[in-house]
Amino acid sequence: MNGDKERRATSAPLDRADERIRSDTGLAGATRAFLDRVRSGDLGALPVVIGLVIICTAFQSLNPVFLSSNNLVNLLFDCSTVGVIALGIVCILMVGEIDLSVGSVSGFASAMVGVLWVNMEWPAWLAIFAALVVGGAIGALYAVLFNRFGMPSFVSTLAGLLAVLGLQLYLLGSTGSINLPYGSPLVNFGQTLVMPPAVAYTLAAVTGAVVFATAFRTAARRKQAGLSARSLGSLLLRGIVITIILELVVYYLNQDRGVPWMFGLFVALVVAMNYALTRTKWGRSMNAVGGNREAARRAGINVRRTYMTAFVLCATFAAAGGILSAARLASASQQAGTGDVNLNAIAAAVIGGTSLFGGRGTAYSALLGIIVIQSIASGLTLLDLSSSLRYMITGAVLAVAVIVDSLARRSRMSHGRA
Amino acid sequence: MNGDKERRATSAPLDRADERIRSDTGLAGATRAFLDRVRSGDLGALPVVIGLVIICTAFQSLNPVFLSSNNLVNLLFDCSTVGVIALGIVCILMVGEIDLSVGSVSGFASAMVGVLWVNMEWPAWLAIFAALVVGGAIGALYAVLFNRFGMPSFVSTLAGLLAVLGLQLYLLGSTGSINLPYGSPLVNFGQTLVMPPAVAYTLAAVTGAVVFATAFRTAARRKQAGLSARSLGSLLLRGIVITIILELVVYYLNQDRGVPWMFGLFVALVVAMNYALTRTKWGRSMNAVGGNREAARRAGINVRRTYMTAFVLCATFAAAGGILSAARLASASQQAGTGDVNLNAIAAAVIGGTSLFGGRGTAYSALLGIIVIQSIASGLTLLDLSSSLRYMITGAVLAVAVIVDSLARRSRMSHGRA
Amino acid sequence: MTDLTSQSNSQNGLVLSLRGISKNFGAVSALTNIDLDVHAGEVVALVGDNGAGKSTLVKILAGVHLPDSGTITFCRDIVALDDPAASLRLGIATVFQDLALCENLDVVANIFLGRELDPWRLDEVAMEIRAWTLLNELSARIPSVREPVASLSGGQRQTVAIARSLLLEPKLILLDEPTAALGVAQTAEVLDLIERVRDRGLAVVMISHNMEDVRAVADRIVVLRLGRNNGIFHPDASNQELVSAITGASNNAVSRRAERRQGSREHSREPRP
Amino acid sequence: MTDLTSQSNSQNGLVLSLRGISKNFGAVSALTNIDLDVHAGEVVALVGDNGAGKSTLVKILAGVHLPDSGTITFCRDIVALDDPAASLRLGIATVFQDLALCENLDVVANIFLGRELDPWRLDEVAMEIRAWTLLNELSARIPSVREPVASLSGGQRQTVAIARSLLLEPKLILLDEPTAALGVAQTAEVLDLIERVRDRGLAVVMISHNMEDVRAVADRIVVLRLGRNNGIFHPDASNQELVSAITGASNNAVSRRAERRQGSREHSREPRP
Amino acid sequence: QNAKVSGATVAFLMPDQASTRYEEHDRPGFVAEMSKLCPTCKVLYQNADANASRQQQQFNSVISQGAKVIVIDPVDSTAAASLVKQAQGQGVKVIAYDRPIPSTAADFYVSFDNKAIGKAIAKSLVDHLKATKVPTDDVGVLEINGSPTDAAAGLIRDGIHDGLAGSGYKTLAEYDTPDWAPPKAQQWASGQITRFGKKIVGVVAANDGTGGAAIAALKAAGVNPVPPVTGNDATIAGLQLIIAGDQYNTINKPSEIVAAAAANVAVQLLAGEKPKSETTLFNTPSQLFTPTLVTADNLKAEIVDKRINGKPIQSAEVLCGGRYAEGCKKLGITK
Ligand SMILES: Nc1ncnc2c1ncn2[C@@H]1O[C@H](COP(=O)(O)OP(=O)(O)OP(=O)(O)O)[C@@H](O)[C@H]1O
Ligand SMILES: Nc1ncnc2c1ncn2[C@@H]1O[C@H](COP(=O)(O)OP(=O)(O)OP(=O)(O)O)[C@@H](O)[C@H]1O
Ligand SMILES: [Mg+2]
Ligand SMILES: [Mg+2]
Repeated sequence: MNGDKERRATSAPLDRADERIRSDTGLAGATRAFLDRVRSGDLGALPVVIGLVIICTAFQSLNPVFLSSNNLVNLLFDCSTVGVIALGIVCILMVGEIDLSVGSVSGFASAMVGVLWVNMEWPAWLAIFAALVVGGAIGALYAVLFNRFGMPSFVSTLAGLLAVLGLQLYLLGSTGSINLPYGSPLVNFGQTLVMPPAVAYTLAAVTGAVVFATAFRTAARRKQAGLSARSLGSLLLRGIVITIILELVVYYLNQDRGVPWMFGLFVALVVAMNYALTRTKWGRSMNAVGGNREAARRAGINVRRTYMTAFVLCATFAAAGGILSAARLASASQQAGTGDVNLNAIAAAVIGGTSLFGGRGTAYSALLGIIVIQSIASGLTLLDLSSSLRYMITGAVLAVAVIVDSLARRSRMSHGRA
Repeated sequence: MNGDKERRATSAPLDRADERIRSDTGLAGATRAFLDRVRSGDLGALPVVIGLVIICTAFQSLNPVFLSSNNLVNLLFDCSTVGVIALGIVCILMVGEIDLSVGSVSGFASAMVGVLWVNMEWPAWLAIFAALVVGGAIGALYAVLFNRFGMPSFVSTLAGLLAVLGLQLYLLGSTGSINLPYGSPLVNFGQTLVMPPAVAYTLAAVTGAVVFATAFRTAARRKQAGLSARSLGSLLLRGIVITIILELVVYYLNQDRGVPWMFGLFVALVVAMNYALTRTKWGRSMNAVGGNREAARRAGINVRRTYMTAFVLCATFAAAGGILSAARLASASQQAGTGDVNLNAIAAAVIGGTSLFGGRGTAYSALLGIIVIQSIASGLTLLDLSSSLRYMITGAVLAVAVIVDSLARRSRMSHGRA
Repeated sequence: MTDLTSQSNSQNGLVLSLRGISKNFGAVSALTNIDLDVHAGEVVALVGDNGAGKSTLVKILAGVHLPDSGTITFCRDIVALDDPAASLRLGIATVFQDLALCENLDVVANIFLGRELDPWRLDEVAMEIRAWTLLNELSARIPSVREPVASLSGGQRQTVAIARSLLLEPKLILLDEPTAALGVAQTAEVLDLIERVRDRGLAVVMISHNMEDVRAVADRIVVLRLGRNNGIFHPDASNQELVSAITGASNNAVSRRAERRQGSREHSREPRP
Repeated sequence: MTDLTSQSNSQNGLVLSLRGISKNFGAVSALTNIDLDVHAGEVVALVGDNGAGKSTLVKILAGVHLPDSGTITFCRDIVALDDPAASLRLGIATVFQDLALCENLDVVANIFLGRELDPWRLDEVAMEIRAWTLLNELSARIPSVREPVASLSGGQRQTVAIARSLLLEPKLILLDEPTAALGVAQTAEVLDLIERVRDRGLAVVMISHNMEDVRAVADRIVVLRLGRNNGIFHPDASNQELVSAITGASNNAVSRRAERRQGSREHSREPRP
Repeated sequence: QNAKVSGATVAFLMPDQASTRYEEHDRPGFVAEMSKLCPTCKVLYQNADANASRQQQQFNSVISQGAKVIVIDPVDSTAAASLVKQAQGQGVKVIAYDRPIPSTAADFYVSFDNKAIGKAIAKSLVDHLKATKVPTDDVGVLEINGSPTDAAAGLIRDGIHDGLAGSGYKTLAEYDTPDWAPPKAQQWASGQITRFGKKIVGVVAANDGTGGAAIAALKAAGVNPVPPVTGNDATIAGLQLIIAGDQYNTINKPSEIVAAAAANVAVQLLAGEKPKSETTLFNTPSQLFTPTLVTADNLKAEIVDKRINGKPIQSAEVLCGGRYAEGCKKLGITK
C-alpha cells in the first residue's frame, strides 16, 4: 500500500528510514527544527539564559555599574566558590539523592586548610589535599550508611550537617577564625589572579576549534556509517559563533582585570564533569541509577559503587568549594559554610535544570544556576536597599528568572515530552 | 487437579479464598503474622519508636532529670510548635513537592499576630485568623505558580522563603520584636495551660474506647459481608492496652504540671489529618497524586486542586505553628522562624517515615519525628556540653535514631515490598 | 477491505466520529489525518504494527493528549477533550496500555480512584466487597486486595485496570491491549465481557495484536499504519489480508515464518498443531 | 502429561536445574517447592495463570529476588544468585515482564546499559549502528533511537528490551512474556529468533499466555499453578489439556466460551474464521 | 559559707556562635570565679545557637535541673521577658548578661554596652580620618552591620549611626550582613567598590569577621593602600590584621571581667543578699563595664601586657607567629 514510500525511504540514512520522522537537513531544516523545538518547549538551557538576560537588563537599567567589566569580574570570582559546590550537588541529585551537608563540609575543609597550613605550617598543597581527602571520606561515610543500612540521604546528611559543623567549630574553637596570608599563591588565586589576555584569547579560540573538531569527526564517522549527520556548513557556523561569542566575552572582561583563573578552574571542572557524565560508562550508570535504580541493577550495574562515587564526588567538590571560598575570603572562619551555602548550592543546580528526583541534569546546570543566583545577589548589592526589601526583591527576581524555564518545561510536558 | 483444595477454599471468607495466603486468625496467628512482619521489616512506626527508646534510655542514664515529669512536660510544649509545621510538611511531601518557606511563613505569621494584636489592638482571634489566612494565601500563590507555570516547588518556595522573610523584617522593622502580653490567654496557652487531671484521664479513656468501637464496627460489617475480620478478643485486647498506656502516660505527666493543652491541640490536629488523609476522598487523591500524578489525572482526579489544597494546608499549618511558637515565646521577633525551623520540620516528617518523593507517609510521622528531634535536643541540653560537641553528638544521635528504621526499610525492600 | 461508511451494526447511532486527527511529537508525526467512526453496540478493533499510533489515538480520546488538528464528534456534539476528567464526564472509559495505576495504593483504592464511595468517610468495607465481586467476575487470581498494586503480577494489574473501567457507566469503552498480559482464562472472561457490554448497546474500541481475539469479538477492524488509516476490514477477512494491511507488504515476517514452518513440517512429516 | 525427566532434546547437557524453590512475600506464598530442568538447545515454555508465580521464578533466576529455600544448579554448579550482576556473569540473560528499562535514557543507552563500548570514551556512533542493526533484525518500527524510552510505544519498548538481551552471549535466555505487546510481524521475528538461538545450542525459558506461540516454539511446556508445579506437557498436547492444567479445572472460562461460541455459530449458521 | 549557697546550681546561658568569646572567655571566666567563690556549686552551661526557642528550651531545662540563679545573655531581648517572668514565678533569680531585658526587670544586669561599642569604633574611625586630613566632601564610608535578625547587631548599628552623625563623612551605603556571614559582606563590599571606587575612605564593620571580609574585598579589587577598616571583638584574626596594618581598630571586651562580676552577683543572690549596684538601667540594678578600643597604638598595652586573672588577653606567641613577626616587631610586641 505504501510500498512506493517505503522504497523511497530505503535510500535515506539508517536513522531517517522511518517516513514519519522529518529529517531537517540544511539551514532551512535546522530553522524549522528549532522553531519546532521552541513550540514544544524543548530548548535545553535557553529559557534559563533568557531569564538571565531579563534580570541583567533590569539591573543594568537600575544601575549601569552592573554590567561593567569590573563588576562582572567580581561576579565570576564569586560564582566559582559556590559553583564548585553546586557541581557536586548535580552529581548527587543525578542519582536521586541529596546532600544537605555540603555547606558544613565546605566550612570544615576551609577550617582544615586554615589549621593545617597556617597554624601547623604544613605545605599548602598537602593541607588542601588532606582537606579534599577528608571531604571525600565524609561522602564515603554517607554512602556506606546508604548502601549498608539504607539510611535515606536526607537524614544521614542532615546528621552530617550537624556533626561536621561541630567538627568545624571544634577545629577553630580556640581561635574563631584564621587569616590566610595575603600574597600567598592560594589567596592570590582566590582574589586577584587572572589569565593573561593572550592565554584567555587563545583558550577561547581553542574551545571553539575543539567544539568544531569533535563535532566534525563525529559527523564524518556517522556519514561513513550511513547515519544522518549535520552538514559541514552548520558545524562550521556553530564553531565560529561560539568562538566569536567567547572572544567577545574575553575582550570585555579584559577591559578590566580579565578572566579569573578561579573561574577558569570552575569552568574546567564543569566541562570535565560534563564529559564524565555524558561520555563515560560511569556517567551512563549515574544517569541510569537516577532514572530507574532497579532497572540499572538488573542491567548488572554496580549500583552501590555508583552511589559511592556520587556521594564521594559531591563531598569532595564541597570541600574544594570550601577551600576556594577560604581563598577568596583570605580567611577560614566559624561562619564559613553556614547560612545559605547549602540552599544556594542546591538551588543553583535546580535552577540550572537538574531534577531533584534523579536522572535528569547536566553539569552545565551548576554553571548556569550559580550565575543566575550570583547575578541577583550582585545586582541587589548595587542598589541601596533595606534588608527587608532586599529579601523580598531577591525572592521575586528568583521567581522571574525561573519562570521562563518553567513555562518551557510545561509546554514540553503538554507535548508529551517529559 | 487441585479441585479438593479449591472446594475447601470456597468456604473461607471472600478475601481468604486464595489458598496461598496464610490467614492469621486467633492469637497464635497474630503472633505468627507479627513475627513474619518483623522478619520482612514491615513494621510501620515500630522501628522509629525503638530508636526513640534507645535515645531515651541513653539520656536517662546520663542525666536522670531527662525522664522526669517536669522535663517531659517541657518536651511536649516544645514539640507542639514545630510539630504543627511538620504536619503541614507531611501534606506537601505527600504529593511529592516541598515547601522550603515554612520557617519564614511561621515567622511572618507570628509577626502578623504581634503587629495586629499588640500594636494595632485587633482582637486576638481576628489577628490569628488573619495570620492563618495570609499563610494560606502564600500557599495558594505557590500552587498557582506550580499549576499555571509549572515552577518547581523547590524554586518557588525558595523564592518565598526570601520574600516572606523580607515581609517579616519589614513588618517588625521599626520595633525589632514585640512582646505578647504575659498572662493573655494566647500566651498562657503556649506557656502554662495544662489539662485538668480529670479531663486528661477521661480523654485517654475515650481514645481507647473510640479505637475499640470503630474497629469493632468495621469488624462486624466485614464479618457480615463475608470478609475476614479480626476477632473480638484481639480488638478488646488492643483497646485495653491502648487505654492503659495512655492513662499511665497521663498519670506520669500529672505528677508535674500535666498534659499541655497545646500538645493536646497538636495531637488533635494529627488525628484529624490522619483521618483526612486515610479516610476521605481528598486524602485518597493526595496519595494518588503523590504516587503517580499522571495516573491520578487519568482517573479524573482534579490534580491541580489537589496540589492547591496541599500547598495551602502546608502554609496554613506553618502559620499556625508560627503563632504557637510566638505564644510559647510570648514574643514575635525578627528571628522567629529563621535558623533550623525549616530543616527541623522537614526532618521530623522524614524521620517519621514520610517519603520525600511522594505518595508515602502518615500524619503520625510528624508526631513521631518531632518527638525524636526534640528528645535529642532536650537530652543534650541536660548535658553540659560545648557547642561543637553538642553539634557532633546531635548528628550522631540522629543517625542512631533512624538506623533501626533504615534497617527495617532495607529488609522490607529486599523482601520485595517497597 | 470495505469502505469507511460500511458497518455491520449500523442500526444504532454514531457514538464517536473522528475526522482528520493529527498529532506530532516533536519531529515525529505519530498520527496523520485519522478518520474513525464508532457506533453504539459495536466493537471496533484497532490494529496496527508497533508504533502505528493506536495508543496515541486512544490517549487523544481519553483526553490525555490534545490533537494538533482534526475534530472529535461525540454523540453528535463536537467536543474538546482537553483533560481526562472531561472524557470521563462524557462517558468514555479507558483501559490504558500502561494501565495508569497508582503503585503505592492498594487494589481497592485503585479500582475506586476518583469514584470513592462516601467521600467524607470512605466506605472501605463496601468498596472491598465490590472490588472482590468485580475481580471474581474477571476470574482474577489476586491473593489480597489490600496489598499495594506494586506487588501484583503483570496480569493481576491488568485485571485491576479493567475492573476500574467497569465501575463507570460509560457510553464508550476504550481498551488498549486489554488482554496482553492476561492468562487464557482471564482473556476468555474479558472477551465475554466485551460481548456483554456490546450487547448492552455500548460502543467498544479494542486494540489488540492478537488476530484471533480481534476476529472473535470485533464487528469491524480498522487498520492503522505508520500513523495513517490503512483500510477497514470485516472480521471475516483472511489473516493474510489483515497482516499485509498491518505490515504494509504481503511478503512479511509472518508470511515468511508461516511458509518456513509449512516447509519444515512437510519436510519432517511430523505435523504440529 | 509426561514425567519430569522426559525431554525431547536431551542430547545436550543440563544447563539449569531447580529443586524445591520456595518464595514467600509476607503472608503470600508465591512459589512452593518448584522443580525445573532446562537443557542446552531446548526451549522450555513456562505457562500458568495470572499470578501463578512465573515472573517470580524468572526473577529468582535473574538474581532479582532471593529464594527462601531450594537449590539452583547452573551448569553443574550449585550457585547463589544474589544479585542480577551474578546472573549476568553466569550467562543468564533476561527480558523482564516489566522490561526494566531506564525511561530517562535513549534507546541506544538502554540497549547498551552496563555493556557500553569503550568505557572511557563511549563510542556512540558504533553503538547507534549496532542498535539499528539489532532493531531492524526484530522488524522494530522505531522512528528515532535518540529519543528517551519514555516516548516509545509499548511494543517499541518491548523490542528494545529484547534487543538488549541479544547483546550478551548468554547460555540461558529467560523471556518473560516477550511478545505480549508486539505486533504480528515482530512476534514472528521473535519466534524466529527463539528458534535460531535454540539451534545455536542455547537454552531458552519462555513465558507466554499465547498457547499458539508456546506450541509453535516450545520443546517442553511446564505448567505452574498457584505457585506449584502442575505438570509438564509436550507441545502437541491439546489446548484443552493445557488450559485445564493452567486453570485447574476442565470446566473453565475458556472451555465455556468455546462451547458458547460453538453453539451460537451453529445457531446463526454463519461460520466465522 | 552560707548553707543556701553551697551545692547550689547556677546556669550560664549564652546566645550564639557568631563570636568565640562565649566559649573562650565568658564561660571560663564565669566558671573560674564561681569555683573560687563557691567550690561546691554546680554550673550548667548552654549555648542557644542564635535560636530564641532553643534558649527557652534550655531555660526550662536548667530550671528542671534545679538551677536557682540563671545568668542569661538573651538571644532575643524581648522574648526573654517571658522567661524572666516565668523564672521569678518559680523563685529563680535571673541575671541579664551582656544584653539587657528592657521590658521586664531582671534581678541584675551586667554588661558591656553594645551601643557604646558601635559608637566607639565609628568615632575612632572618624577621628583617624580627620587626623590624617582626609577631606569630607565627595567621599564617604561604607557601613557593614551585623545580622538583620540579631538584636545585638541592632544596638551596635545604632551606636555606629551615633558615631558617624555629624562627622561630615557621608555613609555611602549600608548593609545588614545576613547571619554575620563574611562571604556575604565581601560580596557586598566588592559591589560597592565597583560603584564608588576611590570615594571610599573608610569602612565601619560591626565585627572582625565582616571587617576582614571588607579588607579581602578591598585587596581583591587592588585598592592600595587599604582604607581604614574597623572591627569588634578582638579576635585573634582581627588583632593579627591590625598587626599586619590592614585593619584599623577593634574592640576589646575582656569578658572575663564581666563574667566574674556576674558570678559574684550570682553568689550574692544565692545567699539571699541584695547585690549592690552602680546604676539602674531598665529598672534593673546594673553594673556596666566600658570596653577598650584597640588600635595598633595601644595593642601591646591592652592585649599583650594587660593581665586578667594573671593571663594576658592574647599572648605574643599566639599573635606573632609566621608572617606577623615583622609587624609585631614594629609595634614593639616582640623584640
Ligand atoms: N510522548 C511521546 N513523545 C514522543 N513520541 C511519542 C510519544 N508517544 C508516542 N510517541 C511516538 O508515536 C508513535 C506511536 O506510538 P503509539 O504508542 O501510539 O504506538 P502504538 O500503535 O500504540 O504501538 P504499540 O502497538 O507498540 O503499543 C511511536 O513511534 C512513538 O515513538
Ligand atoms: N514484590 C512482591 N510483593 C508481594 N507479593 C508479590 C510480589 N511479587 C509478586 N507477588 C505475588 O506473587 C504472586 C506471583 O506473582 P508473579 O508476578 O510471579 O505472577 P506471574 O505468574 O508472573 O503472573 P502474570 O502472568 O500475571 O505475569 C502474585 O500473587 C503476586 O501478588
Ligand atoms: Mg500501544
Ligand atoms: Mg508475570
